[in-house]
Amino acid sequence: MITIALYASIAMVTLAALLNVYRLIQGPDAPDRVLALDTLYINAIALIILLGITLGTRMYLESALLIAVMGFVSTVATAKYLKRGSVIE
Amino acid sequence: MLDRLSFPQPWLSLILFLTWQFLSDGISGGSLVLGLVLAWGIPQLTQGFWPERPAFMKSWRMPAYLLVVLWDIVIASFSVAKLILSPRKPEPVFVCYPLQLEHPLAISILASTISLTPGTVSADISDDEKMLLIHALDARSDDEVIDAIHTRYEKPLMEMFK
Amino acid sequence: MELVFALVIGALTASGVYLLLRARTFPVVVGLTLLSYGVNLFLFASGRLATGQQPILGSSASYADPLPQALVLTAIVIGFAMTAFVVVLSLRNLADNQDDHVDGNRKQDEDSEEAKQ
Amino acid sequence: MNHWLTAPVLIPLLGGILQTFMGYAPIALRRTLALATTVLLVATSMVLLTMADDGSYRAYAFGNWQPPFGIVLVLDRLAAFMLVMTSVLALLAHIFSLGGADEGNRQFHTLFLFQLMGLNIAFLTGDLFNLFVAFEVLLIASYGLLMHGGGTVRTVPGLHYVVLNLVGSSLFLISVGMIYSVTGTLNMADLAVKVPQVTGENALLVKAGGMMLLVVFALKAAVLPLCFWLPKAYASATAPVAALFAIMTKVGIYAIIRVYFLVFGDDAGELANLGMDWLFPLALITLAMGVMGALGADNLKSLTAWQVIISVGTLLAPIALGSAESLSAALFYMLSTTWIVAGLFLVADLVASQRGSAGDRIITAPMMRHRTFLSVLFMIGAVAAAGLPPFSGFFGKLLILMSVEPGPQMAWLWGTILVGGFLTLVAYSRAGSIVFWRTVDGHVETARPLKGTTAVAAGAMIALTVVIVAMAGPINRYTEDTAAQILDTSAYIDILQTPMVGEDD
Amino acid sequence: MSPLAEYTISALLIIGGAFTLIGAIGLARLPDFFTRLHGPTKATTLGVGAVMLSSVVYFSSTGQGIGISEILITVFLFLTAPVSANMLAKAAMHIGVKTMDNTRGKPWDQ
Amino acid sequence: MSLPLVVFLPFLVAIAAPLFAQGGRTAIAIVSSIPAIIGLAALFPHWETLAGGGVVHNSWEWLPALGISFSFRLDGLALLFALLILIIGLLIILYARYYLKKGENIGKFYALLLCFKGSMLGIVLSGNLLLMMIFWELTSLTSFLLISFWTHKQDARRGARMALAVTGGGGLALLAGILIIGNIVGSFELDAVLAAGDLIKNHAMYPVALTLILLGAFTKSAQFPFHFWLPHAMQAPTPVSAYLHSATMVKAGVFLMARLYPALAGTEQWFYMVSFTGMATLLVGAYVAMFKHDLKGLLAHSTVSHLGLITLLFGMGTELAAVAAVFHVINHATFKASLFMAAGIIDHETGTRDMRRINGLWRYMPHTATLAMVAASSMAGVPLLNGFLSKEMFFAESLQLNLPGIWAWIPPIVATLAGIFAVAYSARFVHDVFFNGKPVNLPIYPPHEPPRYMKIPVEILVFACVMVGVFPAYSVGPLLYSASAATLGGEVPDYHLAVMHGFNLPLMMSFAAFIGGLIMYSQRQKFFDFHARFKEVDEKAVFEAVVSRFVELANRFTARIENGSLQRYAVLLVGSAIVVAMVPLATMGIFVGENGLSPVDWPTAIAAAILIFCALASAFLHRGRFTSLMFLSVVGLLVALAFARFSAPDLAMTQLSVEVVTMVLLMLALFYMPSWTPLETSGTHRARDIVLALLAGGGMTLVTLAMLTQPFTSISEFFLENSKTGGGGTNVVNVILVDFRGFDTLGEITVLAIAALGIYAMLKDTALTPPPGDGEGHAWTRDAYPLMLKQIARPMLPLALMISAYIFLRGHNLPGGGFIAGLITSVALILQYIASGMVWTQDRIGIKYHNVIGLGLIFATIAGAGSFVYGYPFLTTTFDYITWPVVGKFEVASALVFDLGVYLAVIGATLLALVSIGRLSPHSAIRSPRENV
Ligand code: NA
Ligand code: NA
Repeated sequence: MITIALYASIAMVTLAALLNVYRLIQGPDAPDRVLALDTLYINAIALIILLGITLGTRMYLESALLIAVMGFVSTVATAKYLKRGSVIE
Repeated sequence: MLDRLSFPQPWLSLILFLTWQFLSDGISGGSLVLGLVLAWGIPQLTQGFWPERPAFMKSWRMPAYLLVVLWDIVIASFSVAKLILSPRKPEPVFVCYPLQLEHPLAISILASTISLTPGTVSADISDDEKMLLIHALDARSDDEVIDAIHTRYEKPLMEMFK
Repeated sequence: MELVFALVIGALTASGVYLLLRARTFPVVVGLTLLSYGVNLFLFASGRLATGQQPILGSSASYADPLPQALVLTAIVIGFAMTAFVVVLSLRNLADNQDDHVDGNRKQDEDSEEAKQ
Repeated sequence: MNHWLTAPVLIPLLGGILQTFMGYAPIALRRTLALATTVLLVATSMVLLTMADDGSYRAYAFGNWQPPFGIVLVLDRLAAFMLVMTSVLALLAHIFSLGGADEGNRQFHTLFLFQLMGLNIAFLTGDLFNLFVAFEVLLIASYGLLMHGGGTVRTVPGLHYVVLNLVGSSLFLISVGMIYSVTGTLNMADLAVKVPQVTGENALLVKAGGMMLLVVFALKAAVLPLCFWLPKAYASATAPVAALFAIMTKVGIYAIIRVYFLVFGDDAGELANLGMDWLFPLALITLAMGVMGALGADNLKSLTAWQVIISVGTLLAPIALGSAESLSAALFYMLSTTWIVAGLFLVADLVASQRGSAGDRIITAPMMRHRTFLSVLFMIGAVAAAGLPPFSGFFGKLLILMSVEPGPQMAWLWGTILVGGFLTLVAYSRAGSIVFWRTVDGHVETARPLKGTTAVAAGAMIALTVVIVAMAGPINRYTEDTAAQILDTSAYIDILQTPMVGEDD
Repeated sequence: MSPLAEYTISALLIIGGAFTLIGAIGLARLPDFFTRLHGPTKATTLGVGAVMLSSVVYFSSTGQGIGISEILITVFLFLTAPVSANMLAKAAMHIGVKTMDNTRGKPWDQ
Repeated sequence: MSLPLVVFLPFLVAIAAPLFAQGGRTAIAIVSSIPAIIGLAALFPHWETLAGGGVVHNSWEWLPALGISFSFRLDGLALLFALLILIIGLLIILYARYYLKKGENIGKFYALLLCFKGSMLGIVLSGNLLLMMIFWELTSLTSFLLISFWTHKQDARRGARMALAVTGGGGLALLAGILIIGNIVGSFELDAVLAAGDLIKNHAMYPVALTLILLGAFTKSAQFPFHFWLPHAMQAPTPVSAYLHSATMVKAGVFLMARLYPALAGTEQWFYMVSFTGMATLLVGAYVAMFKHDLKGLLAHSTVSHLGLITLLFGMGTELAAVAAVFHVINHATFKASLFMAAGIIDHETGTRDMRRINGLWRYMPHTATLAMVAASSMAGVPLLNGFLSKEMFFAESLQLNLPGIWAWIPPIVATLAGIFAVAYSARFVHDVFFNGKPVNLPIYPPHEPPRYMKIPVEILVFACVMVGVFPAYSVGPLLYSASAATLGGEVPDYHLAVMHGFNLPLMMSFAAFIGGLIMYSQRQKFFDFHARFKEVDEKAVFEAVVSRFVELANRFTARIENGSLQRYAVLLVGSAIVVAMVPLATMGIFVGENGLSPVDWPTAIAAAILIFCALASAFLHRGRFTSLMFLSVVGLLVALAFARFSAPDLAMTQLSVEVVTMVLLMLALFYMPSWTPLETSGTHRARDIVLALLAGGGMTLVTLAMLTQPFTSISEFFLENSKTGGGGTNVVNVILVDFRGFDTLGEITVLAIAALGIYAMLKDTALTPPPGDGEGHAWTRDAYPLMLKQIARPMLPLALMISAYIFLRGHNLPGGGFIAGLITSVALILQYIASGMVWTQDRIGIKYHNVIGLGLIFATIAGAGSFVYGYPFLTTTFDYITWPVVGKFEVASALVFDLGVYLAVIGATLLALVSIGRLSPHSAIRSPRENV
C-alpha cells in the first residue's frame, strides 16, 4: 500500500513541479517567476524525502534540509534584488 | 569574565541543545557533551547578532499559541485548497492592520502567523511599525480580517511580550 | 535511463556552448555555468549510474563508484571559484569600458557589421 | 619516501599563506619573506635536479597510499628540468617586481607564490586529475596576476584569457571523464599500463578524450588556432608577470610531453602516437603565425608576446616528431627561449619606463635614457630570440634542425624555421633600430628612474642566454638523458611498485 | 511494520502529494500575483509538512532511528515561508504588478 | 693553443677597450692594436709547418651532440686571410685614430671593430663548419652595428638593416647547406669534409647543399643579384668600409668558396652557378661604378665588380683560375683598402665625397694624390702594379674555358669589357678628383694634407701594391703558393709569377681594355647622358618599402585573424574540440554498449525533461537576463536532484549550496549590468553558433550514451575496501577527499583562496555606478533591510551554525563534510549581509576574511604535515577511537583537522568574494533611512 501511495505522491509532486515550471515560463512578472522557483524548491524537498522513502534510506534528508535553507536564501536574495537592486550593500 | 562564560541567550542555548539531540543519532553521552559545548559556544559566537537583551517573554504561553496556529494552518490549507479548486473567482482585499504590538520580534511573529493562516499574507510593515499591510485572498470585509487576527493572534502575543 | 541522462548532458552542453558564444559578458557567464553543470554531470557519469547505492559504507549492498563523485565535488568547488572570478572580471570590464561587451567598448561586434550589409 | 619532492609545493604554499596573513605588514617585510621563498625554491629545485640526474624515478605517495590509488608526485629528469627552469625565471622576475611592480595591491606576492605552487604541482604530479587541479591553481593565480596593476588595458585581454581557459578546464574534465570511464584509473603510470589494452569502441572513446585533452594542452601552449588569446594578454600584463607567463605556455608543452609520450606513446597499441600527426603541421603554422605577428607588432611587448608563439611552434614541431634527438633538442630550446622571452619582457618594460609617453611602442621618440645599457640587453635578447649565434637560441634551433631525419618533414621544418628566423631577424632589427636609434629632438618627459633591482634582474635574465651557451655541453647532455628517460616508459610504470612507508619490502 | 503505521504513512503521503499539487495548481491558475502567493505559502508548505511526517513515521517504524531532522526541515519551512512571501510581496508592490480587477484596497508604495 | 688565442683575444680586448676611451683616441688605438700584434706573433711560428704543406690544429670538445667543437685549423689559405685581417686591421686602427673626431663614441667603435676582427679570424681559422657558421653570423651582426655606427643617420640605419637582412638571411641558407653537408659526411670537421669531396658531389642532396651554401657565399660577397646591400653599407665610417666592405668581410663569401673548393667544386652545377654569377656581378659592378658621383659609391661598386671577378675565377673550376682568384684576393685587398682610406682622407679634408664638387685636389694634397693614383692604377690593371698581375692571369684563364662554339667567346669578351669599365672608373677616380679644374663649393676650403700618421697606412698598402707588382715571386710568392695549395687540396699547378709573360693574347686584352677605358672616360658625358635616361633605383628605398609593405601586410593579416573578438576565439576553441573528437567518434556512430539501456522511470524522466527545457530556455531566452537566471536556478536545483537520484548525496548538497552562492553572485553583478542583452549577432553567426552548440551537445550525448552502457572496472574497489579500515570513515567520498586524494582537496581550497584574493585585489579600486532603478524604470525601494527578514534571519545564524557543525562532524561517516558545512555557514552569514547590510554585519563579525582563508590553508597544511613527524608522507592521516567517561567512545581523526581547514577556507573565500562585490555598492557606507537596528 505504501508503495502505491508513494508512487501517487511522487506523481502528484512531479505534476506540481510541471505546473510550477509553467508559471516560471508564463510569468508574467519577475515576482511570479521567483515565486514559481521558490515553490519548485519546496517541491524538490518533497521529492527528496519521497526518494528517501522509496530507497529506504535516510541519506538524503540532509539534502532536503539544505534545499530548505538554500531555497530560502535564494528567494530572499532574488526578491531583494528585484526591489532594491543591490543584494548585499 | 563571568559574562563571557555564561549563556547569554538561555532560550537559544536550550533550543540548540535540544536540536542537537534531535540531529544526533539518539541521545548519548557524546551527544550531550557536544550539545552542551555547542549550546554554549554558538550563542557566544553569535552574540553580536542579537543586539537587544532577550525581551521578557512569558514563554509558557508559547506552546498553546503554536498549537492554535498549527491548527489554523491545517484549516487554512483546506480552505485555500477549496478556493483553488473551485471555479469561483476569489475576492481579494488589501487590509491595513493597525498594530498594537511594539517589539519588532513580536511584530515579525505576528506577521508570520498571518501569512501561515487562513487566506492572508503579510505583504508589508510600515516604516513606523504601526501598520501591517495584509493581502487577504477571499474576504468579505476588512474588519472581519482585522478582528480575527487581533483576537486570535495579536492578543496572545501581547500577553507574551509584556 | 542512460539515454535520458545523456540527453540532459547534451542539452546542458548545447545551451552552454550557445551562450558562451554570445557577445555580452553576462550570457557568457551563464553559459559557462550551464557548461560546467553539463561537464560535472558527465564526469559523474563516468562512474556509471546507480540508484540507491550511495557510497556510504553499510548503507546499501553495493556502492556507486565514489571516485567520480569526489572528482566532481572538487570540480564543483573549483568551478565556483572560477565563476566568481569571471563574474567579477565582467564587472571590472563594465567599469573600465562602460560596456559589457566581451571585447570591451565595442558598440557593435564584427557580426553586426555584416548584418547591416 | 623522499620528502624533498614536496618542497616545491609546500614552500610556495607556506610562503603564500604567510603573505595572506601579512596583508597589512610593511612592504619591506612582505618583500623579504616573499623573496626568501623564491630563493628557497631555486635552491630546492637545484637539489631535486641533482637527485633526478641519477636517472631514476622517485615517487612520493601522498597519504602513504599506494599508486594508482593515491596521488603521487613523480620526480624525473624532465620534472626537475622544468622546476629549475621555472624557479630561476621566477626568482629573477620576482626581483624585478621589487622595483615597484609589486605595489598597487597587496596580493601580488601571494598570487605570485601560489602561481609557482601550481606550476610546480603540474610538473611533479603523476596523476591526471591532479594535473587538472594544478592547472586550476596556476590559472586562477595567473588570472589574478594578469589583472595586477592599475589601468584598464588588461581587462578585456584578461577576460578573454579567463573565459577561454574556463572552457579549456571544461574540456579537460570531459577528457578525464572519457578516459576514466574506460580505463577506470587516473594515475598516469597506471594509464600507461591500461591504455594499450584498450580496444574497439572503448579505444574510440579514449581517443576522443585524448584528442580533446590535446586541445586543452594546445590551448595552454597557444598552438594555432588557439593562440590568439595570448598576444594581447601577455603584452598588457605587468612586466614581471609577463616574464613569469613565459613559463605558462611551456606548461602546456610539458603536459603534452608527459601525457602523450607516457600514455599515448609508441607502445600504446591502437592509441599509439595519438594526435602527433595533427601536431606537426599545426606547430609549423603556429610558427608562421607567430612570425607574422612579430613582423606586424607595434610595440616591444607585443613583439615579445608573438615571440612566445614562435617558440611554441618551434618547440612543438620536434616534439611531434618524437625521436630522442628531437625531444632533447626541444628541451634545450625550451630552456633557452623561455628565459630569453622573459628577459625581453623585462627589457621592454625598462625601455618603456625610459621613453616617457612613447613607452615601448615602435615609433620615433626623443632619445631614451640609459640607451646603451638597454640597447645592449635588447640586442642580446633579440639575437638570441631570432636564433642567431652566438647566443643560446642559435644552439637550440641548430639542435632542432639537426634532429630531423631527412624527408619531407625535414624540408618543412627547416624551411619554416629558417625562413621564420630570417623574418624574425627583420622584425627585431626594424623594431630595435626604430626604438633605440631613430630619435627626434626633445627630451623624455615623465621618465622614471631606472632602479637597480630592475636593471639587475633584467640584465641577469638576459645574461642567462650566455650561461646556457657556456654550459651548453652539460645542458645538452642532460636533455639527451631526459629524452631517453621520457621514451623509456617502462621505467615510469615501475613507480606503481613504489614501497609505502611501513610496508615490508 | 504495523498496519496502523502503514495507513498513517500512506495517508500522509497522499495528503502531502495532494496539497503540493493543489498549491501548484493555485500558482498556475489564480489570476494575479497576490492571489497566487497564497498557494505555495499555505498549501505547499502543508503538503511538504505531510510528506515529512510520513517520512518520520516511516523511518521510526522501520527502526532506522527516530528521524527528527524532518521536523527540523518542517519547522524551518514554516519559519521562512512567511518571510519569503513578505519579500516577494514587497518586490511585487515595488514593480507594481497588476492586481485582479475586483481587488479592494491598494498595495503600498515602496 | 695559439689559434684560439688569435681568435678570442680581440673579443677579450673588445670588452676592455671602452674602458680606455677615457684615455683618448691614442690610448684606445694602442690597446686595440694589441690583439693584432699578438696574433701576428702567434701565427709566425707556424709558418714553417704551413710552408711544408702542413696544417695546424687546435681543438677541444664543446657540444658533441651538435658536432660543434672548438676546433681551429690553420693552413695556407687560412694564414693568407688571417694575415690580411690582422695587418689591414692594424692599419685601420691607426687610420681610425685620426679619422674619428673627438667626442665620438670611440669606445663603442673600437670594441665593435675588435669584435668584428675576432669574428672574421674565427671564420678563417675554424676547423669546424658549425663553429665557422657562428663566426659567420657574428660578422653580419658586428657589421650591422658598425654600418649603423652613426645611429642618428637614417641612411646608416637603413643600410645597416639591409646588410643584416641580406647577409644574415644568406647565413641561414648557409647554415642549412652546412647541415646537409654535415649530414652527408657525418662530421662538421673541416678535415673530414674536405676529404669527402667525392662523397658529397655524388650525393643526391648535393645540388641542394651547394645552392644553399652558395646563397650564403654570394650574399656575403655581394654577388649579383644580392650585391645591392654593399654600396649602402658605405654609410659606415670609412675605416669600416675599408676594412669590412672591401678587404675582409665581403671576402668571407669568397673565402668560403675557396675553403670548400675541394669539397664542392668541379661539377657542372658549380661551374654554371658560380661563374655566371661572377660574370654578371663583374659587369654590373663595373658598369655602375662608372656613374657614381659618390667617391665611396664608385669604390663600392668597383668592389662588387672585383668580387665578381674573383667569384668568376673560382667558378671556372680550373686550378690556375683558383690560384688567380686567391692572388686577386690579396691584390684587391691592398689597393682597395688604400683607395678607401684615401677617399676617407679626401672626405675628411673636404667635407664631401661628391666628385662633382671635388676637383683639382692635386694642388692641395699632392702626397695623398700620389698614393691614390698609384692604387687606382693598380685597380685599373696598370703594369708593374699588383692588380695587373692577377688581372693578366684572369684574362688568360678566360681564354682557357672549353665552352662549346660561340659560347667560348663570351668569357674573354666579358673580361675585356669589364677591364674597359675598370680603366674608365679608375681614370675617373684619378682625373675627376685630383684634376679637372677647381673645387666647387667645398664645405671645407681650402683642403689640406691630413695628419702625417693618417697617411702611413695608405703608404704601407701602396708600397705593398708596388712590391707585389714588381717582385711578385719574392714578396708574395710563398704565401700565395701555400694558400693555393691549401685551396686546391695540395695539388698546385705550375704557374709563374713574373712582371711580364711576353706579348700574348692576355696582354693584348689588357691593352685593349686600357685604350677602351681611356676612350670611354674621355667620352664619359655621352655615357652619363645615356645612363641618365634610366631611373636610378635606390635599393635602400626599395628595401625599406618592401619591409614596410611586409610589416603592413603582416599587421593587417594579424589584425584580421587576431581581431580581438572573444566570440571568434571561443568558436575556434569549441570548434577544435568538436573536430578532433568527431574524427574518432564518427566511426562509432550511435553506440549502445554491452550493458544496454536500463528502464526509464517517469518521475526522473519528467524531471529530466524540465531540466532540458529550462537549460534550453535559459539559452534561448537569454536576452532577458533575469528570466534566464531563473531558468538557470531551476537547472542548478535539478542537477542537485540528479546527483541525489543517482546515489551522490554529497554532491547534491555541494551543488545546492554552490548554486545558491552563485545565484547571489550573479545577482550582485547583474545589479550593475543592463538587464537586457541587445541583439547584435547576425543571423548567419547565430546559425553558426547553433550548429556548433548542437554538434557539441549531440556529441556529448553520444559519448555519454556510449560510456554509460559499457561495462568497466575501476580503482574504486580499493577505496571502498580501505575507506573504513585505512581512512577511518564510512563516507567513502569524504575519505577520498580528505585522505586518499587529500592533495587534490588542498589544491582545490587553494584555488578558492586565490580566487577570493584575486577578486578582492581586482575590485580594490574599481568604481561602478549603479543604475538608479531597475530595467523597467522603477526606482529602487528605500527599504534596504525589511523588518521581518531581519528578525527571522538573526535566529537563523545560530541554527545554521549548529547545522554546519552537524554536517561537518558527520562528514567522515555520512554525507557532509567541511565543504558543505563551510558553504552552509557562508550562506547563513550571507543571509545576515542581505538582511542587515554590510556595515551592521561586518561590525559583528569583526574578523578579516583574509585571515580566515589563511587559517584554513594553515590548518589543512599542518594536518597534512603532521605525518612528517612520524616519517610518513605528507597528508598521511591517522585516527583512533578514544573512550572518555560520560562521552563514551568516539573517533579522533587527523583528517578532521584537514577538513576544518577546508571549512575555514571555504567560509573565508566565499565571503571575501561576495563582500568585495558588495562593497562596490554605494549604499554600503551609508545607513539606509529605514534601517533601525
Ligand atoms: Na521559501
Ligand atoms: Na670631380
